[in-house]
Amino acid sequence: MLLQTGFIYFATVIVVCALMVITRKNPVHSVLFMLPLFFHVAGIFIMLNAEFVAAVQVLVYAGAIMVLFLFVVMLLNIQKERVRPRVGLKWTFTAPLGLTLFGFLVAILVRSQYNGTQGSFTIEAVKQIGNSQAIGQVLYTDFLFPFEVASVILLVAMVGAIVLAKKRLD
Amino acid sequence: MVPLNWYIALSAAVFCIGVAGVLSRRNIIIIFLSIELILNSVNILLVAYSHFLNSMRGQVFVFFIMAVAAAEAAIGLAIIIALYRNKETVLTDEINLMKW
Amino acid sequence: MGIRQGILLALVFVPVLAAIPVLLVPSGRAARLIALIITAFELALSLVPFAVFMQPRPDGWLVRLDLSWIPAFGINFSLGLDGISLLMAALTAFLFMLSVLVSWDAIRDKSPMFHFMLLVMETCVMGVFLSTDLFLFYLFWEVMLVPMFFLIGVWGHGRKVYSAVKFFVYTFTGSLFMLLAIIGLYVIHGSQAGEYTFALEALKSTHVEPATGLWLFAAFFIGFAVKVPVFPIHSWLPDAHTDAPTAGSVILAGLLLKTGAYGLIRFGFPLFPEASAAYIPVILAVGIIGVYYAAWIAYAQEDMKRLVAYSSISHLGFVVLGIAAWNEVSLAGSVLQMVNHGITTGALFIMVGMLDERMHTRDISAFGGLWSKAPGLSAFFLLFIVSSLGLPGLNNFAGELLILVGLFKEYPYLAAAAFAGVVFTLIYLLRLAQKVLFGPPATDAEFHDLSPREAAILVPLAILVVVIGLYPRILIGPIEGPIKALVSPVAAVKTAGATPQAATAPAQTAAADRGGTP
Amino acid sequence: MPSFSMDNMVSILPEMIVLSLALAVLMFDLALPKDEKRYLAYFSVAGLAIAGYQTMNLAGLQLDTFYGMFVLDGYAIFFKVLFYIAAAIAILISIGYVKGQEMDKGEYYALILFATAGMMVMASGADLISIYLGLELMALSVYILAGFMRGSMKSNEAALKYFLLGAFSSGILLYGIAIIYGVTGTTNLAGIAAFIQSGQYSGPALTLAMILLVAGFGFKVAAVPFHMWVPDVYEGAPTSVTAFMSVGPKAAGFAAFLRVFTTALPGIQPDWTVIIASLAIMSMLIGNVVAISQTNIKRMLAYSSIAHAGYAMVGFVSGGMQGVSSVMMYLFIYMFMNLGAFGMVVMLRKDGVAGEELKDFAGLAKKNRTAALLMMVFMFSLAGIPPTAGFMGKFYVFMAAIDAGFTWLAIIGVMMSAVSAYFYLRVIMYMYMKEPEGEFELAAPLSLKLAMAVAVLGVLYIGMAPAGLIDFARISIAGMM
Repeated sequence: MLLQTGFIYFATVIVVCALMVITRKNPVHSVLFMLPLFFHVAGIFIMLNAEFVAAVQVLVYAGAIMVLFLFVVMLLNIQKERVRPRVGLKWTFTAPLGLTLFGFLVAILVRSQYNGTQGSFTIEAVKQIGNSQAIGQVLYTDFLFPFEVASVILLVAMVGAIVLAKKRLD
Repeated sequence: MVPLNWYIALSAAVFCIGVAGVLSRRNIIIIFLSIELILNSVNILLVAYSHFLNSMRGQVFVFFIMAVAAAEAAIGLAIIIALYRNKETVLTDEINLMKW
Repeated sequence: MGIRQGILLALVFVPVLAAIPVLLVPSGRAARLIALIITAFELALSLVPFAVFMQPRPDGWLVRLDLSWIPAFGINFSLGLDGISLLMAALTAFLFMLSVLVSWDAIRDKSPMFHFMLLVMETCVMGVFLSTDLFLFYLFWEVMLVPMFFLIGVWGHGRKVYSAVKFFVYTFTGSLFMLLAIIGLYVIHGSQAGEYTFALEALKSTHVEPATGLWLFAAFFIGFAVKVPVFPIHSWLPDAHTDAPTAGSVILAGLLLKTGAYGLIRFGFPLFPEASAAYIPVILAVGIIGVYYAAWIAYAQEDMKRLVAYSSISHLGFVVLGIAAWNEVSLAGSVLQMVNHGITTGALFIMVGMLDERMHTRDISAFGGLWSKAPGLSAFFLLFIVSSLGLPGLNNFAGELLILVGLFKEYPYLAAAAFAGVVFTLIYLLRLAQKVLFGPPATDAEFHDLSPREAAILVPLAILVVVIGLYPRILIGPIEGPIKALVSPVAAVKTAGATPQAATAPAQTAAADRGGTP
Repeated sequence: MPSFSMDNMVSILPEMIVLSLALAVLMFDLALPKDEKRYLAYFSVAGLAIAGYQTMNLAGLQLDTFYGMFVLDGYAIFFKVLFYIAAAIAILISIGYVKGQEMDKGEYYALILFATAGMMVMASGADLISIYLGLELMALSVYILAGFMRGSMKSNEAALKYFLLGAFSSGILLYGIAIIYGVTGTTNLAGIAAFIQSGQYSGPALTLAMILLVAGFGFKVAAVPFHMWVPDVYEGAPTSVTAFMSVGPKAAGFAAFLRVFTTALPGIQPDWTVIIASLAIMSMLIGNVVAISQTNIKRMLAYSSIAHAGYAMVGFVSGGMQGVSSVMMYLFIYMFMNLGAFGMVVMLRKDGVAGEELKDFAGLAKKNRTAALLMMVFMFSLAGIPPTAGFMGKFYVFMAAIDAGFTWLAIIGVMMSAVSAYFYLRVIMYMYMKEPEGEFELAAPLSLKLAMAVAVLGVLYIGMAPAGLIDFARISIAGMM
């Protein structure tokens, strides 16, 4: 019962924040609404026994990505949206579209059976060694290759950010 | 115990909000944030499945998605800065995304 | 590979190989000279078989050449020469040499490229007439469009670009349907015989479901009919002919149109005996409509080139009738008429080109009284006109007579109607002759008679007109054997029950059986 | 848990070579003076040649490594060879162009190599996770390349548009992957196939996931209705980058698309056949019809690229040995002809500015016969007229379709080919049948000439003697089918 109440709290905050993010006129407000959303998603992760991912969520999303966003928004002095009628018109189309899509997704996903191959990481097993260790174990064995690719992706991001955003020297 | 379907519904809701945001907003930053919403909905879904399947795969995948999201944020914001240097607006009003 | 296969290979590839140096030489003069030498060599080469090997092999071919090309798809580089393709190859070589000659002075702009295109074209036309592998045939058939597109679009007159594109898009679309049908037949054959191949002989033995056959033949027929051209899909032809340079018109009328009729004889009917029998009423109808309609339009033309172009459609209508009747006599007539039309209409286009070079107009009303001003030119002009309208003793008479006789055997009323069409032809051609040659002179401008080069072009044509008219056996001899071989399987089907009446509505049948298509 | 064997290192040898090359380029960049960056390009091309040689040495191997994350098979090798050639030609095209556009930086070549590495991972990915990461590696590199012309507003906008829609589409792709993971309990392609085969799965979720995957991959291969980014991005991005991204990422997208659908999802083939067939039809229709009205040659080639994705998908739908090998061959051919066409656009400068409008080609034949001749060959090839490779590609694709019973798809494809002939011919018309206006300058350094020579020889050689390529494609997938 406690868990259900917790879920409902987290889910409500997430959905409300998400709606605020996409409806604010001022991008700074949108970015600020993103922050509680990230924390509450981390809360959901903890409910699902994924403590390590929850921690990374807070560190990477709330700590790094959002700060970057805020930094850029402030730096560039990005204005509010000006063209209201056009936006208003579009909502009348996308809001029903979003609702229909939601109904459609839920109808399909909830009605499906999830009896996929079960893994060996039962809650008890994970509790014994700890979530971080469990992730670490698979990350450097089963997922060694994607891990290496991810490191190259970060390198590319670094190179790209410098190439694109660096002030021209000449 | 919270049933899996609740998590699925939450994820679907965030996903749809993100899609609606991408399709209806014109401000680049907000479109970008909507894409982050979509990625978060995927993360919720993956962690939920991972929990109910007793598998670590989903959580590790979320880890990778976060890494990619960080890289995307860096590049996306760099592109926005480059654009800003040429033109002092970051509305997508003039940059029509859906033109064909 | 013996010397005979070597000749076959040389017929196809010498022009394209020679085309590369032609493109690279800096002066137009050298390009012309090389092109003339090569085309003359081709003509000589194409006449060799007449003298040396006219004894067919057991399978009916005079020479065969089979080389493996794309084994993964069962595509072979297969050439075959029999009487029919020999006649066409000789006609090709002859007309290309004339084309080089008529362009001698007329084409001064980008001459190397012009001759490059001409030689590439010769390879393609030769390839079309000699291929016995459907894929190879299609390849040449399609590539042929490219040089022609340039010949019209770069060196033409008037709305040349429009005409070139129209020509290309029409024929390209038609042939794409044929490509689909070729692939369809290939797949059906492969699934039946277990061996995937494009070889004509193998594909002939394919058993095609009747409904499927109707679709496949229709696609083939559209591909060929656009080139012939058959009545409702002919509208590219007047534009293309009118705007093409003289050499282009000669090749278009003399050869490109023939590739369509040749395709029907070599591939269309033999591959689908049942389906083609079912379509005969349709083909007869479009043939006879073509004869009348084109003759009627031709009468109203003021532009001589356009008039000759429409007369081509009318004449080709006869050829189509002869093919549709599909007996030994009519088919011999059709093949003969293909050669005759190539000679006569080619000659007419050349003469119109000569008039155009002198007066810079092709308007009939701008001419008159030529007989007195330039008797030599007028005599040739008159000869080719009367040849075209089928005067007994000249070449066209022999061909038309054979077609009519063959047609009469199968469809007497239609033969009568077609004969009346000849009278129509008489009217518009005599009008042309009367106005241009005999009427009152329209201008008193200077008008010089034939130059030696022009005479050298016209004399062989005139000789052929007379010789074939008097002694058509020299052409009928080589084609008798192959025609016999072509006629019997199809005729067997025709008599075996698929009477024309039973299949008068192929479209409905096909629609009803649509589920049966592959 | 299987132990870590030497096979792992052998299987990723090509990737390691290309990545080391990229890193080496980044480092040498620091040592080279500003005007000498072209040596990096030559170095990269040489490195790609070595990678190609090493890759061909691995041909015939079938290695499943990294705990089911990575596979080295004939299929992957075929695409890797394609990527090397595409990257090498694109680099050769770029050398002169980047100098003229002030994008002459070492990072340019490094990013092309990083993108190539990403594409290689996509072609070799045996797990949705590694495919996704390969896709992102490629996509991020190409986003940056699209915006590389920093001073140009158009290039910025192209990068931004590509980036936003690309990120959106990969979000959708991820949602599909997540659902597949939830339903089957794995992201391994073989595991997914085995689970579906076992019959434990029921419910429509898998179909939904498949649709989301189609959307994600459809974006990368530029299929309608996921094509909105293509015209603007192709037009706005630096031409040398457009050349690269019209062939490399498209081929890589198809490589992953085909592998995922044929190895992981054969169990629901009837479902995806319908969807991909309709995508193919829409792509051919819209791509070809809209291309007719374009006056900018880069935009025209963008729509043509959409249409060609449609043709390739006809082969995809046909499936089986014939279908898959026809798509592979088509992409290989498309690489040569499209790089060639874009290379000519790079070459042509008029009155000091880049000649990107159709009318800039007017009268080219009078000024430069060779350039006009090359462009003509590429246009004929794109239109599918023999004896060019484009004809062979289309022929094989349509043959596969008819063989598999999709005659109607082949008929639509053929009709659209006829339509496409018009706008390709129009370029030729402009070059040969119009009078030149203004001054042509052909910016053709030796490297660009070399690239064009390779492209035109590829187009003509494959057009006349395709047997080798067909066999290469067929042998490559023999183990997969």
